[in-house]
Amino acid sequence: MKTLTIILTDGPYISQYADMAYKIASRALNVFQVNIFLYLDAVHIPKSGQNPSQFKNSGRLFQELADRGAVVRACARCAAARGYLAEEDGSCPDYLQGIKITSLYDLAEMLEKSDRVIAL
Amino acid sequence: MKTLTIILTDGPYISQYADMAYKIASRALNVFQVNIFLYLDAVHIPKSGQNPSQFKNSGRLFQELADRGAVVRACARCAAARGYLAEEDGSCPDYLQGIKITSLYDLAEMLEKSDRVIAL
Amino acid sequence: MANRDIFLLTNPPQSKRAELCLRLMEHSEDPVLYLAGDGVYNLLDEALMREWPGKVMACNEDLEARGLQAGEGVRVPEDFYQLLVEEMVAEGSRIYSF
Amino acid sequence: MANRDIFLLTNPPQSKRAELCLRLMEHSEDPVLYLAGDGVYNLLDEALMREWPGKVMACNEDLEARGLQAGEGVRVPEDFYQLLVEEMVAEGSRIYSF
Amino acid sequence: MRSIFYLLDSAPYGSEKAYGVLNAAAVSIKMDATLGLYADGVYLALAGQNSSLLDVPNLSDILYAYPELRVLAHEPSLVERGLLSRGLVERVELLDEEDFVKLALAADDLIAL
Amino acid sequence: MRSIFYLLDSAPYGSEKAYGVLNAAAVSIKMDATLGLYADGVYLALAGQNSSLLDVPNLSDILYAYPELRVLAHEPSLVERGLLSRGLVERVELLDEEDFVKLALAADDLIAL
Repeated sequence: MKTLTIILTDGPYISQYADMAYKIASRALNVFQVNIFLYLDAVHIPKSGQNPSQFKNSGRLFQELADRGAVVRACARCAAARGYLAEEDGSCPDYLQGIKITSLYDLAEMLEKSDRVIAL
Repeated sequence: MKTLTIILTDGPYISQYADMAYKIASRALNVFQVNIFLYLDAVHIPKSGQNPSQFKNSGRLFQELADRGAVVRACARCAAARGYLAEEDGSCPDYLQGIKITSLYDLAEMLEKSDRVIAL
Repeated sequence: MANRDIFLLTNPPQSKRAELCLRLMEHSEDPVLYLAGDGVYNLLDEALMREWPGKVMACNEDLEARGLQAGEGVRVPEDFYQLLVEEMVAEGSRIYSF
Repeated sequence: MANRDIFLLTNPPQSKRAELCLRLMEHSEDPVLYLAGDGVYNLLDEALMREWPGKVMACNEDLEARGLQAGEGVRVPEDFYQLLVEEMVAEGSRIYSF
Repeated sequence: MRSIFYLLDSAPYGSEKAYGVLNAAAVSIKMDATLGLYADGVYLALAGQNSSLLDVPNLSDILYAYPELRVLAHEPSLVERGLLSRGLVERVELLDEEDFVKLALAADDLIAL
Repeated sequence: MRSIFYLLDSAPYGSEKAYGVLNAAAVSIKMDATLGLYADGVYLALAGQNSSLLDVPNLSDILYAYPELRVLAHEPSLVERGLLSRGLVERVELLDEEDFVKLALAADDLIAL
């Protein structure tokens, strides 16, 4: 199976990119191994407790992708700066389950093993 | 005393605007009543637990402004969408002390009573 | 479909990203342009669209939200993202996103 | 200093914000331009800076970070933001930020 | 009465900016509030928006919901984007460069988010 | 070896994008990594950056810290911004439109953050 990596840099709601990434990833999961790397402001996407009144809940969409087998990882430097601190296993008490915080070196590894890369 | 209102729309670290707003507000507090309205992604600024390794801690800068008398308020719709839920008194367990969540109508009230307005 | 270059454009006309995307397309041997998000505003440039007959796909929900219609030669697939994924998984394809 | 229009520009040249800022300045009777953040890149347009002798202030820390120097006629105050606040508090001044 | 000129210069739907500016303008209608569409902001003037499939609020409906809000569009921005020949939201007044700039300068506050 | 072309099209310091792109390129040097400066990204090529007063990392120092990284600048973007006559970071290779576009297309992945 080919691997697709999606890199995101925007947080939820501020732009359409989180929604677009969800739409791509949810279809890609049928034919690709899907990695999603949350970089810069995108580390806000997995925050728990999101309650948008007019938009789809981005956090839940990404949790669904993780549940379906996508590897969703957030940049440790960006996350720590923004107040998301990782436990030893990369999980974060502020994050929805299944999405972990990891070093930027993991992005390089994802890229090395990817057949297709999309930055949104 | 004149009143200055600063409106922010970017989160911390992603741009220089939070820092600039701090620099303006910290000097303005000597001669203005200062209001700061955190809108869209700027509702991330007061998140507790920020630990940037290479930048100044934005959360702490804004808490300092609040301690010095600035009225710092975050938009309720934007905050709820992003996972910051307000208690009845507008405080938020995820937020640094002294910064409250409020309705967008409070922005209109701030503007009505302001002598100068800066959007960054 | 071998060696197809897929250009996913999500930025409006006149943006630096849209300009670069279109210039890269001109250097590609087998390009296809996927317009989503604010990228669908590029459909307003009808001359541009005529340059790439049958090579432009537009995302229906993004078109409708913005009050746009696709002109001649532009395809509006029922499931834009499904088609995008199918093209991406094809052997030899490349994806460029702007 | 009465009725002074203060233009705080934080966007680089060629941006829509910078363009609009400069056009508004031309319609102002007593403008002063404060360049901070990426706005200091506007100093590279020396012809533009010569149009507003003594009317342009640039933020020192933003200049130095970006490897820029202020040319003739551009003031680099020791505390840019202190001066900005002093101008803002003056009776009759207005602030426009881009 | 305090007058506020809200400047929108980014395209609707792709970012939350347009929705944010519209909401801010909507709560400001007790003041003398104007919304100025400029650069990519003029795309908001396109008629026939239907955001139900995208599952987000219809932004042109917000314009109709607040008739107190004056809505201006910068005509040169419309021309540059090929919008002048298109159907436009009726609420929108077209202004040339000179008038647009003058109104933006004349308000007590100019707010570009 | 996988080749990656990182495109930077926003100005350094005003946003975190430049820092983000540089860090991503830095961790990619085991692959064949190129950083392409385009549009406002070419401001990163200005010599003499000193960010100590701004209290943020010096971004041009990062270019020197990773000599494995190939750094290209799009010459027309430099010209448009009046930078061609300025002192530039020595690490940066200038490329014309044609060569810049060809290299961007040739890499296995083009990443514009």
